[in-house]
Amino acid sequence: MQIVIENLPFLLRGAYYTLLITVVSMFFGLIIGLLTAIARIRGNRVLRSIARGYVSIIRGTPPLVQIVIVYYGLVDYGIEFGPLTAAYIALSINIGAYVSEAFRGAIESVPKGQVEAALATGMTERQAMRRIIVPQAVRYAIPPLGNTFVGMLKETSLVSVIAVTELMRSAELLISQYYVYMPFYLAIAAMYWMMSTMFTFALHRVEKRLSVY
Amino acid sequence: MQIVIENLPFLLRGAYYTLLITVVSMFFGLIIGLLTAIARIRGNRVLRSIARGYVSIIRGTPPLVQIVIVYYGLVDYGIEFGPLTAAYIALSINIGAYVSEAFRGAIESVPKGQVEAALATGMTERQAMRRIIVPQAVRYAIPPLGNTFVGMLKETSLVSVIAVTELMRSAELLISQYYVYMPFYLAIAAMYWMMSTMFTFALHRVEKRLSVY
Amino acid sequence: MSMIEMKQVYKKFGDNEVLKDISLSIPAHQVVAVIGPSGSGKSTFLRCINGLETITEGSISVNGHEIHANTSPKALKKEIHAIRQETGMVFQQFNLYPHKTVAENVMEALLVVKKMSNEPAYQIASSLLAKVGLAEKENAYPSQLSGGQQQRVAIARALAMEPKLMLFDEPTSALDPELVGEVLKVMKSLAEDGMTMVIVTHEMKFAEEVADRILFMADGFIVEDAEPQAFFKNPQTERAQKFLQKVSEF
Amino acid sequence: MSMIEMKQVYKKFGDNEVLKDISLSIPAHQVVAVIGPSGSGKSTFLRCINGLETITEGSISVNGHEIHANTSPKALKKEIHAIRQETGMVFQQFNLYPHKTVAENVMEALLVVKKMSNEPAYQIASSLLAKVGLAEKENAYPSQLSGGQQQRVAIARALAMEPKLMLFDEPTSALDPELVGEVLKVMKSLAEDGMTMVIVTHEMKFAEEVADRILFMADGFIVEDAEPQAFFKNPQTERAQKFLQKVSEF
Amino acid sequence: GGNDNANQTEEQPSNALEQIQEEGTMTVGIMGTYAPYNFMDKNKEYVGFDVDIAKELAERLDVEAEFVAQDFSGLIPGLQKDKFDILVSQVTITEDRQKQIDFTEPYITNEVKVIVTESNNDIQSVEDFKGRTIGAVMGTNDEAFLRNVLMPEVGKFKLNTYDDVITTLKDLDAGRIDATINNVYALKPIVEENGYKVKAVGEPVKSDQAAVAVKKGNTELVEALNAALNEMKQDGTYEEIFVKWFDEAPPTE
Ligand SMILES: Nc1ncnc2c1ncn2[C@@H]1O[C@H](COP(=O)(O)OP(=O)(O)OP(=O)(O)O)[C@@H](O)[C@H]1O
Ligand SMILES: Nc1ncnc2c1ncn2[C@@H]1O[C@H](COP(=O)(O)OP(=O)(O)OP(=O)(O)O)[C@@H](O)[C@H]1O
Ligand SMILES: [Mg+2]
Ligand SMILES: [Mg+2]
Repeated sequence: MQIVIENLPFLLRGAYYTLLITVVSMFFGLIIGLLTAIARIRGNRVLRSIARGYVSIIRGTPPLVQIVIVYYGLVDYGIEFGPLTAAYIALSINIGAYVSEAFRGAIESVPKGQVEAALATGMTERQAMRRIIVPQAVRYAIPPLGNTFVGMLKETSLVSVIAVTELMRSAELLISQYYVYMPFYLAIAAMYWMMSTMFTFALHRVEKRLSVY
Repeated sequence: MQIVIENLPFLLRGAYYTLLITVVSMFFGLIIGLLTAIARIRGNRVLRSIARGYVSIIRGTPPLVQIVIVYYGLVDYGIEFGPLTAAYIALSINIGAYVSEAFRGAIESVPKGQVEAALATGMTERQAMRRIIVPQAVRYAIPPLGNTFVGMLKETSLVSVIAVTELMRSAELLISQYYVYMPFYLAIAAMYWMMSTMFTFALHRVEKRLSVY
Repeated sequence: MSMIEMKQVYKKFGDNEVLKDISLSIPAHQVVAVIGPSGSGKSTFLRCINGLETITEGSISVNGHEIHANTSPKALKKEIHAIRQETGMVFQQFNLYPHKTVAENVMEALLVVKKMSNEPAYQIASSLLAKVGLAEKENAYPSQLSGGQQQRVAIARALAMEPKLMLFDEPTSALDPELVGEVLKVMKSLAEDGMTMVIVTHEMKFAEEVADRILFMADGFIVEDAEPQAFFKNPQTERAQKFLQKVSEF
Repeated sequence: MSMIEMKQVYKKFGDNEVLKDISLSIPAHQVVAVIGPSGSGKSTFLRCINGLETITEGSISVNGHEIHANTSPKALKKEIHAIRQETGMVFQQFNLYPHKTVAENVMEALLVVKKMSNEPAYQIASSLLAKVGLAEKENAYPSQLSGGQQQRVAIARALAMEPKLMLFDEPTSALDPELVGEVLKVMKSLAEDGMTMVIVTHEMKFAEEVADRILFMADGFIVEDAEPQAFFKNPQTERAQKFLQKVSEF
Repeated sequence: GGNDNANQTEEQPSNALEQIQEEGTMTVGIMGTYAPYNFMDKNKEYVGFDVDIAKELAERLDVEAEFVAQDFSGLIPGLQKDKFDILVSQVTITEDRQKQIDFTEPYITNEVKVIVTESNNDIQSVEDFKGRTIGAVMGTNDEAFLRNVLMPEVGKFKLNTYDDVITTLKDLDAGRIDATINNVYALKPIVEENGYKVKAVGEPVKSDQAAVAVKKGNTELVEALNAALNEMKQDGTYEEIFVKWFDEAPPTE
């Protein structure tokens, strides 16, 4: 316990990176995911195949490999990022695939009559999508997005492979210093749990507010 | 390429463990998750709180820590498992939390009229649950369960911490032996992707078959 | 002996009082039609009878099984279970089990509640399906049937438990107009066979022709309780007059 | 000039031929009621008119905008867009936007399609809501309204674009019987104002009273096309006779 | 990374050594979790035998050492993709690795011995491994050695692999494995800290030579590093560092 308290600032710094990477990747992942979902539902054949391939490959392969490829693999093509940037890019692309599935499900659960009503008043498909479908889908999408976000919180630990000291890695550094692991593991478990609980709670409130209607 | 082919048997052995652990943990996770979901929906106050706490803690903390606690932490209390057994236990408990959310969503999407119809014919709540609700919920639950399963396929890599050489670890062993990483990473990415694609495909067929009605 | 006996029944949802001071007695073999505006408490009235809703005050007895507002949860469970064994219910939305065939829908309660074995349960299902005119649909799934056919299966399913009382909650209002007749015909024949029935309906002509008694509900009260002839020709309250006029407007 | 002109229209879903050889002409200001059994193709007929379904053969022209079965996708899109600008549609399930208030529902197309600014769009919405008797519900959400109120909002929403033609697909069949009247009243007043209307309905009395012309559909064909008086008193085909009998059975 | 703008500079330095010296910093890749070689101290600074060696090397090249710690799996690609200039993280010299990277002369020889619990007298050497359960830290040479060399030699035994030495020893202490082999230097602080009742027995199983790893083809850098290492050994600095971390004098060669 004592050692945990002594090293709290160090752990908190790790938690900060974990949160930072999660939030930034989630932000871009949301954009990528929404576009992908729309491409899959409304896109032409080519777009649909690309979107499907993207989702299948990203969800089917380990994020660690994706991170390594973005950070190290792209160097051969003259594309080089700093570790944090690489983490954002790799994880945004990763999250995007999951987000797109969440949005796709959500968009498909908006009753078909809603598009038809919009089309019947003269809106184009694109206008109906933007004004009528997506705003409703966002609400349906919140629970699965919450899952994705909470999952990502823990998945960020993979970026330690590219020299970002997030929460998990902080604990490992301390463990190898003190040769005891349980207090540190319990401490970071508690921190992860607090972060996800806080987040879940916040999301719950957003969901409540969105369901005034 | 050459090196990958040379070491294919070794990688396949890793893939075998990945698949084995995933399937076994998924099996027990399904049982745990179903019971938890029922506890959350139909249980009394105490059961509901326990179930909610379980889901919150397990989903909120890193699986790595869970694995470590099951394997190392319990030894202090005289409870000892082999590495594979510990992996099964930790991951089943982990999966169970996700599965329970999938089932809960699925059970809640079975129209309320279905229970009422069953109750009105004289069934008890339990009978209605078992005969009417759960069989229908299973179908709704398939897509989110597919996600959980595919995610677990990659999450198994964490069990390398307790001396199980699954696919990711096999690659890392080879990488540290040969000091080349790309061919191995690409090879295991392909293997993970094949496993999840095969699985997704199989699930799709099950879903189709279940929707005869 | 009366089949249903209600004494000063009140039902609240939170602060919302939905049933107010309902007292009545329905003798066996009577066919009662419950009509009234939307939200007046008709469904709730029906659902209190077989315990799908628990009452807040008063008492209900069904064929001798009595529920009070303050019955202990355990005893309540037992009484409700007993009531449901003798009561069949048919819902507006049919609520057939989509994952089971038509025959399985009818057999289900026999297998699970009565613990019958397959063969005799099937015999019962088969003859009931013939009775509602669906002998040849035994192996179809509900999704393959028209609404009218689905509702007839729902009736057969309720009849399988040999109920002494049948409750209907707007059994035809989710149906295409052309299909309404086939369901009403089945209900009429049940009435002729002497089944005790409580029917919430908007089919005024059917109520007038088939029911022995009309309950008109508004705002949670039973506002009128009369014979069909009397009610439709000569409604006593302004509320009922207004309702009947609106319904027949076009 | 006729508002709608259909020539040998066919519509298939896969192998299922749902509309067969439909040819007709509907002049401006005519009120047409479409009736017929379930699955006969009434909704499909209506949806082909404003391009929610594309026809398989033949041609449709609405107020001069013409669609052929073989119109190129690009031209089709343009024509359908033009048709929809001049056509309002009201659905059985209302399909109001649940995340927008009543006023916003009515304003939406004005803002998005006509690119109006907020103020004038609100003026239009406001006066239309007054017209359908819902002036005081402007800021409510659809979920806070009764079915009849929701359907009147849907009508106001369709009217906002100042359509020359209104299509109604069973606008009252999801409503409580007591609420049907208020919607029919609004429709009647539209008819009296000279709006061209095509109404799929099961309200025979309404059809008889308000429509100038009855189309009876069965099996994808228009089996009868007559004046209401003639049709209801004296249906020519056996199919129509059977239908009318069933619908009036109780 | 150390060479971030390597590709962009107009007059490219002709080799890695010049480039490092031009920049004035040398980026050193370490695991950061391997005491007493390289790990983080209470001040959150990287310390250890490897770290001191690297600092000393940097000083002799007239540059600053900048340490980047990351998971072992990231070290190799990092070196190859110029994210690091050198690795000083107990990288042992093997034939396979020599095909991919260049090594300096070894700067330490680690003896690997059989480790058992204090009460265990059944296992005296690797010859006794047959049929037992043996632990090793995965990804290390020890594991490869056990699997590829020893197993065929002494007969089949069960191999459990671990993420780090701590957990390996914990399992040994708990009796889940019968023995492990390990670098004796690495073992010492862990055993002392946790009070594990274990001991090293018999002759060294093997000895591994660790060297500074450099990207393939950087001959000038390797030579400069070799020169610096030699100097350190000559003037006593090396011995000083060795004694500081291992409490004993380096073995004479
Ligand atoms: N489960 C519930 N929780 C809260 N309020 C309810 C519930 N069920 C019904 N109510 C309310 O009770 C009142 C009566 O509802 P009920 O469904 O009994 O009316 P009804 O006469 O059957 O109407 P309808 O003709 O529309 O079916 C309504 O105000 C309704 O909102
Ligand atoms: N999108 C579709 N895909 C395939 N078949 C369809 C589709 N829409 C309608 N159909 C089929 O076309 C036929 C006519 O349907 P339609 O909805 O036009 O009938 P309707 O006369 O409006 O019936 P109802 O009174 O039940 O609304 C039916 O057999 C129906 O199953
Ligand atoms: Mg009701
Ligand atoms: Mg229709």
